[in-house]
Amino acid sequence: MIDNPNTGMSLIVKTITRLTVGLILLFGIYIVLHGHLSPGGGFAGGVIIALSFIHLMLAFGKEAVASKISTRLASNLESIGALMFLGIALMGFFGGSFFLNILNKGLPFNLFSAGTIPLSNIAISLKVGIGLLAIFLALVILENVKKEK
Amino acid sequence: MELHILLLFMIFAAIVAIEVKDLLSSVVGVGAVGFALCLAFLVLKAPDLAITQLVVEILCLIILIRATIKKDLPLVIAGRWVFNTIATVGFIAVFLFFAYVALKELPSFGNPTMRVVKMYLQEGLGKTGATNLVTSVILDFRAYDTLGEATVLFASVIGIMAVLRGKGRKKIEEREDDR
Amino acid sequence: MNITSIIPLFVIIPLFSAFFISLIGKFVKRGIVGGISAAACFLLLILSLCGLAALRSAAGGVLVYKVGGWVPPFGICMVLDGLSAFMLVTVNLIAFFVCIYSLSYMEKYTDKPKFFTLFFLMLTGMNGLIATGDLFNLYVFLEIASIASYALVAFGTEAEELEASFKYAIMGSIASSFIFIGIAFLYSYTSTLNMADMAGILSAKPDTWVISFVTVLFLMGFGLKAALVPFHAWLPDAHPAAPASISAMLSGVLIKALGVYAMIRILFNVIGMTSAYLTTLMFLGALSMLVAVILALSQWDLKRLLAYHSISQIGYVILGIGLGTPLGILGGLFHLFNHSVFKSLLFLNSGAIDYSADTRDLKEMSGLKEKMPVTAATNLVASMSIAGIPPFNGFFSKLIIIFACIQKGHMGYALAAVIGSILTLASFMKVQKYAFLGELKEKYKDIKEVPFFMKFAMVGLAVICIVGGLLLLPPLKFFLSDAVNVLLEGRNYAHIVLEAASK
Amino acid sequence: MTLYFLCLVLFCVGLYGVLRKRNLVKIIIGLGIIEYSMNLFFVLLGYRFHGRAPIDAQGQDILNMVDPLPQALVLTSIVIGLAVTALLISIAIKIYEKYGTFDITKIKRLKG
Repeated sequence: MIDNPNTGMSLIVKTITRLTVGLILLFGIYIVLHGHLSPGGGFAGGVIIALSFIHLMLAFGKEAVASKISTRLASNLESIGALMFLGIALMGFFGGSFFLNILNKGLPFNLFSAGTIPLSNIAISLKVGIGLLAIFLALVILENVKKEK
Repeated sequence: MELHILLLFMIFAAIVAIEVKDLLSSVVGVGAVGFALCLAFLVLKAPDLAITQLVVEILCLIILIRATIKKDLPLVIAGRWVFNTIATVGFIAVFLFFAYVALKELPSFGNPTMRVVKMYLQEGLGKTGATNLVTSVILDFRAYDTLGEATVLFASVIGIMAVLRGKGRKKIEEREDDR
Repeated sequence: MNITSIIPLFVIIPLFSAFFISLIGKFVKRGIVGGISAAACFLLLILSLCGLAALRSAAGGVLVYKVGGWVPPFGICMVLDGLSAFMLVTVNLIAFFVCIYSLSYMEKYTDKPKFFTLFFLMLTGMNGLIATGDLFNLYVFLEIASIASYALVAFGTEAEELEASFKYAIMGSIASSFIFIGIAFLYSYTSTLNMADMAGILSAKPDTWVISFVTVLFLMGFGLKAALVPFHAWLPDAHPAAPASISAMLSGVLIKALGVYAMIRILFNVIGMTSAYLTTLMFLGALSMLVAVILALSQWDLKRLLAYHSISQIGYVILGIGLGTPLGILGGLFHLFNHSVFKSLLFLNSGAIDYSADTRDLKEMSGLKEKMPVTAATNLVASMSIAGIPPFNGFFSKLIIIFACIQKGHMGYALAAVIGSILTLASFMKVQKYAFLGELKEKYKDIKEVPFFMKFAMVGLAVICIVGGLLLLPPLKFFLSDAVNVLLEGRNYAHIVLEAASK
Repeated sequence: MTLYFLCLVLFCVGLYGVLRKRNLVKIIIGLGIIEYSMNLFFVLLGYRFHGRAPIDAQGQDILNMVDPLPQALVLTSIVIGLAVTALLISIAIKIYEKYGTFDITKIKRLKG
């Protein structure tokens, strides 16, 4: 993570961020994957993933993340996430009805157990996470445009 | 008992958030209401909601603070708004009176009539395989709601990008008529 | 994959095309985006027509689709009966013509793919709201259509449009919060969210304070979405600020699907209609009819004038349905269909004038007839039918409403309807005289007629305005009478739907 | 019963803020408070005395569970609230850019 001292917050915040961002992202992914076993799920996990990127952007300044993901790429990824979720729903058509949970349910209490629920959780978290990141990027990009004017 | 304290705190924090002069401290007031709501969800045995509310609250605060930094504040308070206040306060009084009367007929706090939900509780694990029944309701019994829900967020993202884009209308000369 | 599986297609097709257009929007040439959206709109129109046909052969006149395979009170079911088939045909017909129109109208605005994505999201919201049989699902689709319309009103990011969209968004969110509180009360009282199941339980329970409090909440919430008079403040700002094709969709179908349809579905079929609610509806309808048409007389901005007329025509629809008699409801629903057709045509004409002459002020325009013959002709047809001149469709529906008022003995309301119709005629003569007749100003010497797509949409809607009167004749009468019977059924909607769902 | 009433009082504080205040951000904050009170009211309706969180534990057969349906619906409503608030804030930012102020009385270009 190239670190030019004049953008973003002070050095202390940067070092702490460097330590915690990975953990936040991991926690978000944990919440998504264990959505059907423990509290949390697609929405909460997706927002946590978005917050880890926003946390990175606040600490290291806009260029750190904005250079990697542009708003257009973010909105395209989001439409892919949405199409995935619609695909899972349409998969239910083969089993007879729109949102039917056709994959086998497996044994309760272990990770791969609730048919399409974990897949939907992953699709929703992809969509929610990247969508909120796109909102934040759009708000931030507007700031730079105003400065140049 | 602790719910009463939480609710009184939320009402007090909401009044502070609305009446205080400075924008940033009213944003902090809303943050306080949101976090008290997150605690209330924990007390009401809704862990799913506590996580989601906490995280969504943080994101809302970041966006709100982004909107209120270095922005001006109206200093002069015009008196023209007297009629508006009377109308609002009158409407609220009527609304609260009828709400009080209607609330008496609802099942009392703490024992809801769970007619449809009994089936979810008994067969939720068997039919959907998910142990977290709230997730089974969201993603299997009422998955159609969640599809609408994901579309709401998608519409909001596309709407924000449409509103925040630079130039809304093309000037006449650069408009080419195809077909 | 039996016949009932066409119902979810009303939501899947617009949703899929919205996601797909936003995905390929930037990479592909502009024509393909227009092509996909026109094809999707046409497919939806065909689907709604064959939904109507499938309904006639269905037992009991109701098609129920169990989403996810769950039996109704436990899962969400989608219900297609006379009233929702009628609304689906109206919504998708207007959406098809507006989609064709905006293929070339949206050249005035940047970023066309985003426009079509939001357009299809609004269409998803409306189709989902009409076809659903579940109360909370109705709230979610109401939110989708509202958020998409907030963003579309602010699409051309000018100062007035942003302010109008902000005011519209605030009023809309307050209305949604009233509706949500009403749903919370109903859930706690009946502990079910399925409309049919709830109607069954409510008919068993006595009429208590909770029901009347919830009805007042719904009247306020859906009244605000339908812009009835005490809550109409947002409409005269929001509609003129939106792009013309969107204001055609807004006042053509959005306030009807979100406001009028949702209100009458819940009041008639779920909560059950008593005479007290009927008289309030009639009073609200007559009030908005008169107040809005008087306010419209003093307007000089063309789109603002049309927005005030939308409020007064919605007053006609609510007055008709508020009568409660079979003739009154027939007149109300027929006027709802006619108003969607000629009001969206009027807004498309104002968009055509805006497109070529780039002005909305009646004082500046004059004598546009020479340069824009097609727009002048369609505007004449639309003004005639909104004012209620005999051969056109507006005349028949207003006549039925006035007859129904007399038949039920409400002479005052009949008189108000006649006065409203005369004032509407006066203000549209003003539009015709200032905009199209008189000599052409030299400033507009070089304007040319609008491109082909816009002409096609306007002529199509004008033909429906002329032909609309035939809907009352026996072969086509089932279209309206099925919808009227659904409303007259009232609360044994529950029995019909649950019996159809158990099959 | 008093909890429901206090929740609707919170709703009215938010409504007062939206209808009465003149600063755009204050209106958005009032709307946020309305969203919070709506969600709390729905979850309060579903609470059950000595109920347990609706998550099946391994090996235990939990009988008295809290009502999961309001929790699922409020999860949806929280995200709707976020979507509406985010859209309103971006419109308010653009209005501030165009008009230079958040005060409604100065943004009165539209009449009616």
